[in-house]
Amino acid sequence: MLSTAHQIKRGVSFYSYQEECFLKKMSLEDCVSEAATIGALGIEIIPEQSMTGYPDPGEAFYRTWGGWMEKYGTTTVATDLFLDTKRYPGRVMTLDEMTESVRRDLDIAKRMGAKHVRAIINTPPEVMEACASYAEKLGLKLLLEVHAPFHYEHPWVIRHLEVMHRLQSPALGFMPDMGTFVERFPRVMSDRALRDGARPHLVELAVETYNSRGDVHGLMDTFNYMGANPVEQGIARLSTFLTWNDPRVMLEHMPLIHHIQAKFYEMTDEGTEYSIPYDKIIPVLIEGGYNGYLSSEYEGNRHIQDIFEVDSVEQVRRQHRMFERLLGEDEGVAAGASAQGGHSVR
Amino acid sequence: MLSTAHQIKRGVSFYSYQEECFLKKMSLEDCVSEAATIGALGIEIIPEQSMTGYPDPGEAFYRTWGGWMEKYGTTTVATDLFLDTKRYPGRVMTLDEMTESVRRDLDIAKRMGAKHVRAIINTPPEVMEACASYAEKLGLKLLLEVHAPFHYEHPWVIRHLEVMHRLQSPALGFMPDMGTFVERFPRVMSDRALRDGARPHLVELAVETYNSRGDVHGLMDTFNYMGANPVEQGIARLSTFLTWNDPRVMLEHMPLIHHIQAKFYEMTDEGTEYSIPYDKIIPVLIEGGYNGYLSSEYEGNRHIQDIFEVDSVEQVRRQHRMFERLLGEDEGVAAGASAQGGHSVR
Amino acid sequence: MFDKYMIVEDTLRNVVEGDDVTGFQLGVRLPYYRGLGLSMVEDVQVTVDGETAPASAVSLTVHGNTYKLADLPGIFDDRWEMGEIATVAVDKPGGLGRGEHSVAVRERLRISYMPVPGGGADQKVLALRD
Amino acid sequence: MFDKYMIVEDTLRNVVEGDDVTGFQLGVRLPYYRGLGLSMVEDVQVTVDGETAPASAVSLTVHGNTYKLADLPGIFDDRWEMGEIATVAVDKPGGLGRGEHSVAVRERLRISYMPVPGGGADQKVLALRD
Ligand SMILES: [Mn+2]
Ligand SMILES: [Mn+2]
Repeated sequence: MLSTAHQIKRGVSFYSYQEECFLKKMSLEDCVSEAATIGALGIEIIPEQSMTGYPDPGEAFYRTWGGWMEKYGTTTVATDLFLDTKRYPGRVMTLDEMTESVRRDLDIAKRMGAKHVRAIINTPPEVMEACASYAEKLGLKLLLEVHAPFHYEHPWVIRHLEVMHRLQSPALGFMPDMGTFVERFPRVMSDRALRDGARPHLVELAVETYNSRGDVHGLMDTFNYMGANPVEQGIARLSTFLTWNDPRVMLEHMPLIHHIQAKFYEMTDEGTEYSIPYDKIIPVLIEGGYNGYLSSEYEGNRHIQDIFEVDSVEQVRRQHRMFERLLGEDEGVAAGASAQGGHSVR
Repeated sequence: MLSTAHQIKRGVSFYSYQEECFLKKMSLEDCVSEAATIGALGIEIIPEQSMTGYPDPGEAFYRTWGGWMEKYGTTTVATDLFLDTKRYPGRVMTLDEMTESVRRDLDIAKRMGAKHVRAIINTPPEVMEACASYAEKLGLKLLLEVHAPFHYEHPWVIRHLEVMHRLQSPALGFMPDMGTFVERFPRVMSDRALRDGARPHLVELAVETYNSRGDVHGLMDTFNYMGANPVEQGIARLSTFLTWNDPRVMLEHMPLIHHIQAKFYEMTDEGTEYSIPYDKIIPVLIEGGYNGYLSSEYEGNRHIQDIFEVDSVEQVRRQHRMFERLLGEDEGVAAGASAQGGHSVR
Repeated sequence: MFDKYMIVEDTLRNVVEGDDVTGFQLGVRLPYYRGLGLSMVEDVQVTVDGETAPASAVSLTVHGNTYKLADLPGIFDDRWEMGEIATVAVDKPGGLGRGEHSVAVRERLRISYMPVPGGGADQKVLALRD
Repeated sequence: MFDKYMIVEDTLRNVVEGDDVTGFQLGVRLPYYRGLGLSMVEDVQVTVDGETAPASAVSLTVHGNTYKLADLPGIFDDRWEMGEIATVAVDKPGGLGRGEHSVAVRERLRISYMPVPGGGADQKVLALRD
């Protein structure tokens, strides 16, 4: 059995299946079915991606969705909202317009049966504040996704923290994206740069600088002075979008963390993520008493689609086998018992 | 007398008088004369700024220059070279062309009687290597200017360090610009942004983020999401060009440091630099046994010229009164003795 | 992220009105992992055999609704779905000649969380279909 | 850094050749703290009363040497000195009318240590001198 008790559950964001959905190789129901098959019973969905006719998909959509949840034994854990502040040409939305946009997405989340709503990083703290009581009334939590290169001491996130601490609303919090914990440069990105025409010594310099926690912001000038081509400049810029933080930074904010986006770029044949150390992340979540979902977010497709057939399903399956191992679920199975209630399908 | 013995000397780079020279309010001889007047006997000059007809000013120029040095009791300490790698449209200079350009500037330095040559930051390490023995033959040191946001762990500077450590040439080294030690956001820059239309709360956010060693690279997205205008975006970008480092980082590299550009933005009425803590810098230089020049580099003009009459001469004079204090020269004067050989004019 | 899927294979056709060939059309997708309101589709630039269509000659059809490119900034109640094959049509009397054509499409999208314009580009050789 | 000094006051004049007014000229400086080889002066754009002169109509004179704007990229043996008042001349049959004109100058410079083009812009109202 588990050496450390925990209540962490497994789920999947349909962001993960974007390649197959884009190409119509998987239907929305296929996604639900696949998630259930691997015991990823918490579903995260991006309405603007998966909901034809967003924001008004019609009554039938919601009925069908609810039916699938029942049929497959899954739960809608989270919906991801966008905030199109630049929707109107030549001007930025007013606070009222932004608030209205977020409330409409909260309504959609409610109708889908979700508990958590991802607020995209450009959502202003003033909008979070203006929507807190509305979310609370709906029984929803509006959670700012902290996505690389953002972090908890970033000036923008500091402004959000100020609002969360001042309001003390149960409806506001964070949804950390594990892409903030990239310990080494993702191989799928550096390999792609090489295929696209970056020279090996420049790719190595970017990778080494990143991996040794060097001054990645200094790479742009360095590459410029070294006569870098556009692909090489791209890899230098990319290295400033990736971040490594000690996962323990989450502990201080754990009371505000209610959902985790388990970003990954490459599950290797050995069953580990090449760049993001989940073996360091999950113990921290357990230590912090996190009791929400680990929601798979596969983002490797765009880096390999030039030469490989993307297989998001297999990648997500591998990540969940890793989760089972790190969460101690496989021990439960070995002992002939279900480690997590309801996870009979694996 | 001095509590700590040292051999640090005072000088001025004519970069400091750029406003008056640009507007022909000061001649080149005026600059020499002014430097001598304040006991800044080490002269640093930018040939491409001050030498009409560069790179071939004619024999008379060199004779006149030498005559001034004799007449005013000054010494040519350093010349500053540029490397126009993009001189030819559509392509970057070859290594041979870059080497030739640097050698020509070394020849000019030699004819002006200088000992040190500033290599501008974009000079590739390969070019430093290719010019080392030539510089050594001429009795010159070719010194890479380490200017903000560069520093000794910057990927570009690491490449230079590799060459310097491998070659062990007495002709290669560094010329640190004290603009790498900006402890607080220069007031002349934030005030200018306000005059140009930046809103106070955004300027304050940039200043506070910088001063508290926050994530200045995170300001661009933050400002973008806050609806920043171009001037405000400019102040965010500026905050990533400024750097604070502990001046003690120079100690490790002291054997390679032969000249100091004493950058400053504003000497206040109280006689201190508003943003750069020379009271912390100079003790480090003394501790490290630095025996070269502190060469004034006034760079405040561009930030105040919209509303103030720029007075570079007064600003440099103030910086030198500060240097005298921090170098203990005023104690020497108080005791009726000259603290520094030859500095009778003050 | 989906640039390589922007131009849809086997979709290049001439547009016929009555007896006249008035232009050509092809199927295109967004290079983006979600759908986008049409007011944020800033440009769909079509270049065939090196010749870029003037914006005034371009229209876009999503799920049966056709818009002139110039009108997109004002469309707030329709969107281009994720992965949806829209039809981009170009007015060009006489249309395209038979055989293969080098087709390039560049889309510029206004994505609010990005500091710079988003979008993508694709290039393929397509044979004209009947 | 010296943008505000780019356009030199009191220098706007018509250019007369024989009996004809063939254009106008004014004095301009670099907005830069050093001189620059002419091959790195990428553009000197002159706009008077809202009308931008075509590049083909512009020439630049530094210390007595006159170059067409289009020829600058190939000039490796001459430079524009720091603070030097160069003359920018614009071909325009009939020149400018008497009185005040709104003059804008934009210079683009290729500075090797900078990742993006350098240069600057200035705008002043100048009265036409005889
Ligand atoms: Mn995410
Ligand atoms: Mn300097």
